[in-house]
Amino acid sequence: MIIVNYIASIILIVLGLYTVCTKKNLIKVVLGLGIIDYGVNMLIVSFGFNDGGTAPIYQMSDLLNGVSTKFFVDPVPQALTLTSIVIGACVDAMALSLVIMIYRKYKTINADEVRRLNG
Amino acid sequence: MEILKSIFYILVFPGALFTMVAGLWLAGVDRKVIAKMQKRIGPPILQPTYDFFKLMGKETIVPRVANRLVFLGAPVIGFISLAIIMLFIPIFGFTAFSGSADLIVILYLITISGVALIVGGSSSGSPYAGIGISREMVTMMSYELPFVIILLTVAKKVGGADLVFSMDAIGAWQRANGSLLFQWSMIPAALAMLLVIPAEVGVQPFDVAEAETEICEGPLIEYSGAALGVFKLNTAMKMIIMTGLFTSLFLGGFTTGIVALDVLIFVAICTVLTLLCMTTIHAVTARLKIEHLFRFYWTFVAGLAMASLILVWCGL
Amino acid sequence: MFKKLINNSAAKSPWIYHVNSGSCNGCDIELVACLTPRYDAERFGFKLAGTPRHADIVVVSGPITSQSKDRLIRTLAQVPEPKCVVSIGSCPQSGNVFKGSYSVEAPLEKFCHVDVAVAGCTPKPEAIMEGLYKAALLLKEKREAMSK
Amino acid sequence: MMQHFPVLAVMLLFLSAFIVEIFGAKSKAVAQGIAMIAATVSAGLIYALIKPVMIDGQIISYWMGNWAPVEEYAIGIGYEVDALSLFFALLVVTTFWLSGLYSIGYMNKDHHLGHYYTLYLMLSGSVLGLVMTGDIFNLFVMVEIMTFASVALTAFRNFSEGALEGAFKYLVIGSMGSSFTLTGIALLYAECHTLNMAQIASILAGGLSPTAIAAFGLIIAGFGVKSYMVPFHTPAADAYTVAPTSISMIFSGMVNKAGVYGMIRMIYIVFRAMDKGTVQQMLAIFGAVTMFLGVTMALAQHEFKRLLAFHSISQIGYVITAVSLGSALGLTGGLFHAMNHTLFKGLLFLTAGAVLKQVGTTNLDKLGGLSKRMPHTTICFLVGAGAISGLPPFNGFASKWIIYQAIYTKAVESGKFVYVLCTICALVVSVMTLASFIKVTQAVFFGQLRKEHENVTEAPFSMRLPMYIMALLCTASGVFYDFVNKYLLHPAANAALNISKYIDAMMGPGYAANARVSDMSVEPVAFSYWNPIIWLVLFGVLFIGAALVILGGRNERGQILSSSDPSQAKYDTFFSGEKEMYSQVGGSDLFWGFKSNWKGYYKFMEAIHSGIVNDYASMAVVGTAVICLCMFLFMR
Repeated sequence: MIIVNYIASIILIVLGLYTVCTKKNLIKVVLGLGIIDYGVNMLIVSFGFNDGGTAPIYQMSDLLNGVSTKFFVDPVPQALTLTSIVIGACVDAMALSLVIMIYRKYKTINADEVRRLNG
Repeated sequence: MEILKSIFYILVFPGALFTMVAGLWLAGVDRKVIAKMQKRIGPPILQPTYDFFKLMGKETIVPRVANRLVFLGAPVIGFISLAIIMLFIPIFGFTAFSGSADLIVILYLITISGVALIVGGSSSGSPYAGIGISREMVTMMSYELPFVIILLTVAKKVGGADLVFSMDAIGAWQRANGSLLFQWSMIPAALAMLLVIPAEVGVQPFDVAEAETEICEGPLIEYSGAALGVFKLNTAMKMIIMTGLFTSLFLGGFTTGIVALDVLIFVAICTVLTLLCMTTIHAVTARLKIEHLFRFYWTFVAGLAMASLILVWCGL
Repeated sequence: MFKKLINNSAAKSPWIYHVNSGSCNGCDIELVACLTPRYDAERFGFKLAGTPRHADIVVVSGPITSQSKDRLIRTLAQVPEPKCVVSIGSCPQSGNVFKGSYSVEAPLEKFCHVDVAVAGCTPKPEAIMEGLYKAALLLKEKREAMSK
Repeated sequence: MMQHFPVLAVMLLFLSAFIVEIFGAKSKAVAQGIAMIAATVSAGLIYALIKPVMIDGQIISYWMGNWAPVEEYAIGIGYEVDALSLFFALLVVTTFWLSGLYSIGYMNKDHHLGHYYTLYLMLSGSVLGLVMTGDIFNLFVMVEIMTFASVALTAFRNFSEGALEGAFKYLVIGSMGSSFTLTGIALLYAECHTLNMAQIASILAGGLSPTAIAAFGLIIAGFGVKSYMVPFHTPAADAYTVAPTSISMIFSGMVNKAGVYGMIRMIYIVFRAMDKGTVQQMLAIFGAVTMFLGVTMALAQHEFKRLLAFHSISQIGYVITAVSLGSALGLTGGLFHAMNHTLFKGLLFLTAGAVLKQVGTTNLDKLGGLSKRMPHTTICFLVGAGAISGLPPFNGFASKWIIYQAIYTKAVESGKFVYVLCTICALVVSVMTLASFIKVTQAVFFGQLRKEHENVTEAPFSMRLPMYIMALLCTASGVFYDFVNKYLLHPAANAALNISKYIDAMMGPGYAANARVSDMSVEPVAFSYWNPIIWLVLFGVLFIGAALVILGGRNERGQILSSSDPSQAKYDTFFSGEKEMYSQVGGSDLFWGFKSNWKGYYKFMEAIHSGIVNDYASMAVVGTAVICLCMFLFMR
């Protein structure tokens, strides 16, 4: 039932985009970015999934025999996801710190009022 | 030897000296004929030449706020660019230099002469010059669109399947198939080009940039003496260059075989074109406003040129 | 060769800059009349310039009101040599009917050297033409003196 | 030995970023010293690669941890430097080296310089890594580091007006773009089960499946965000304006070039889609819209740096249009223009920075008459303005000249009228560019000096030196365009069009042939817009012209006169006889004659550039959707 994962991740991405595009609260915008990230991460992990697979761990005996009897999921997407999660966390941290600074300076976090650079 | 020939080309025949003399001739004819049209006796034909030499003998004052280098360098840059353009324009059979895609080079060299006027005027620091350069720039933007479309039309018409931006190829095509003006699909483009010429040179209805009665000659306000003389010379040279460009683009294609005779015919055609598209329009119209000028070029003239481009694109 | 050409050209293309220093406009109209087809000053190369930097001949009309005095002096200083100053009408010469007014500073000679003075209130266009032509010949002399 | 250079250059920058943070926090000089040494060594390493890669035609490949491909499957992260990568790497190292040099003088009044240099080195390293990596996920990681560093540097002067806001918008749009890229990469991995670009290219050579098309659309949109193509351009204008100028220069010189590089790498090498009509037309239209919108917005600006930012957007439009044509001529022109844009826009930003540093403002309404106070900056600015407006003999002319020809050739070849419109757009935009620089010239450098700026002085030499270098490069690459073409552009264009060598260098010889990768044979683009003899004799004409002006001065009194004595009325500017002090008129709104004809358009544009982050995000989403839809609907 891997298709559920795909649909769910697409829903997450669209939800995130919706949040970013419509919510005027800057913190909600940052949350939207986070949601997009989770959707994408979920998509990547799902790509590596094989039904019935196990962790990609070899035992010494397997290697010595030269054949692997194990059927495992693709490890690369998981590595990618880890990297991506770290990056996503960085984005959120940075964005939130910027929001705090903006609040100190502008006394508001309403996107309609944080628009001194325009035109 | 090759270098000597090039030096001759640049300094004397199609280059600086020829352009100067022919330009001053056209300017003189222009002033004489416009006087005749107004039932005046008018100045002698040599009047622009006298003006030029008189200006050479006057003091050249650099205003205190002006950047001396830019202020005095601008007219010279304009002069050089104009002297170079003439090398790329074939006089019927004769071309001094031919590069590939020299149409675009010509387009940009003409722009440089305008930029020289603008930067020079700008550097003089006068508020009148500020308004003048604004108008000059808007005028440039106005005629650039139709001018560009005309050049593309000619390139497409001449090139057919493969692209040609070269004056040489345009001449060769006209020698084989007759002048471009006699292709009926090119007539709107030729009309548009005739309307581009006065704006490029800056004569009466389109001389908003140098309106001497409203903004005291615009960019030229602080220029005096030799520098002003060079700018006046540049305007005269632009006359021969623009009419010459029209001649090469639309009326090329025949040659008598003798260069001297060709040049005479060339200058004669240029004179007729000057009378047609500059003197007559000058005599019968009043100065436009800058918004009107922009709208006129981007709708009417660009429309004419575009019509021609579409006709040519449809294979006519 | 060029020197002679330049000197000769000096008389042949005099450009005029017109300063109105409180004139009643009568002289100004007559000056413009010189450029009309009837008198056609352009056949001598006369041309109205828009700025003093281009001018050879500065034409002053009016009785030099105290408001315009500073401006007149500054404008005259900005004209490059060789230059001529021509006064038109009686006002710049004497103050005419305005003489004695608290706000009139005529005559013009107090502030600059006047090369040609055309009298009359107003002078005829023919007289103005004559004056301007004399100024043009003066220009050549000045240019020759400069180039020695 | 040679194959270690790329990775050493990148790692050195990252390593020294941390060293600066540890040792440079206290002392300004230490931080500057470490950063400059790292930048210089790194630049030297990249320059050392010119001979083998550009001239000898080698391709340098390097496997991290020596994880070479096993059974023809790439496992490790590979670095691969072909001529295309090196071309962009050269732009990158030149930019950050000059920016570092400029920072010494420019940033000396700022605090926390240690942090500044850390971020500066991170940004430099990430962009350098981005253009040289052969691994698509590594590409994404570098893009992300680049985004972080840029955002942090945008907000570096967080006390200044709008810095935080600009950074936040940049972060939102930038990380949306990164997410698109990551989604595209994920889809690509699902399709090919590898992350190595060379291997993906050979797998996709058989034809693009719907998954690959979706990935392509998303990745192009992602790099569109990084190169600030039109619907994604909004944060660029803000970020360039508020970032320190040395960083604005880096943004326009290398960060958006990274986006362009990504596009070229994806279109030409990974997906081999440059001969698909849909992609070509779509990107050409996007490029044309980008250049037009950028320049019209620039005409309306009242802020020097914001105006330059919109010009950056506009010039990238030229690059995208040229690159999208899929012809050798177009690619050459696009690469040349990308290089020229780095040079002249960097130069212009540096002059803007010099004005900001010396005068304290870049608002066009508050400046004027600086040419007497800052003559060197003025000349450098005029060179830059001439180059960006495409005036011969500067480099902008040479590249625009190729681009016009490339687009119009494409129009004639394909018979599509849309390319004709693109050509007209490109030519007219060039004049508008000129117009807006005339406005800056008038408003900042010429005109009347303001009273409060009487004591302004010329920028210090350490700030002028990068300007001189860039002005020199602008002129040199315009005059010796043949040389540039032969040694830089031709190898790079060749590398982009012939990929079997690229694949073989990475995956082992014969791999590309097995995968039936098709190559395009490339003739070197020969171009000459005039021959050198003219240049020689040009000086003759110059002499004559100068002589004409001097001719009037043959006697004692008819000479060129100038004076700085304020009591002499002769040297006042003429203002109808008024005193000079009354003649101050600002030049920032010079083109009302033009703008009054475009009222509706400008009203619409102001509504679009509202400054609200949600609007910008919506535009980015719509842009991405349009790109993906175009690809799905029309790509065969």
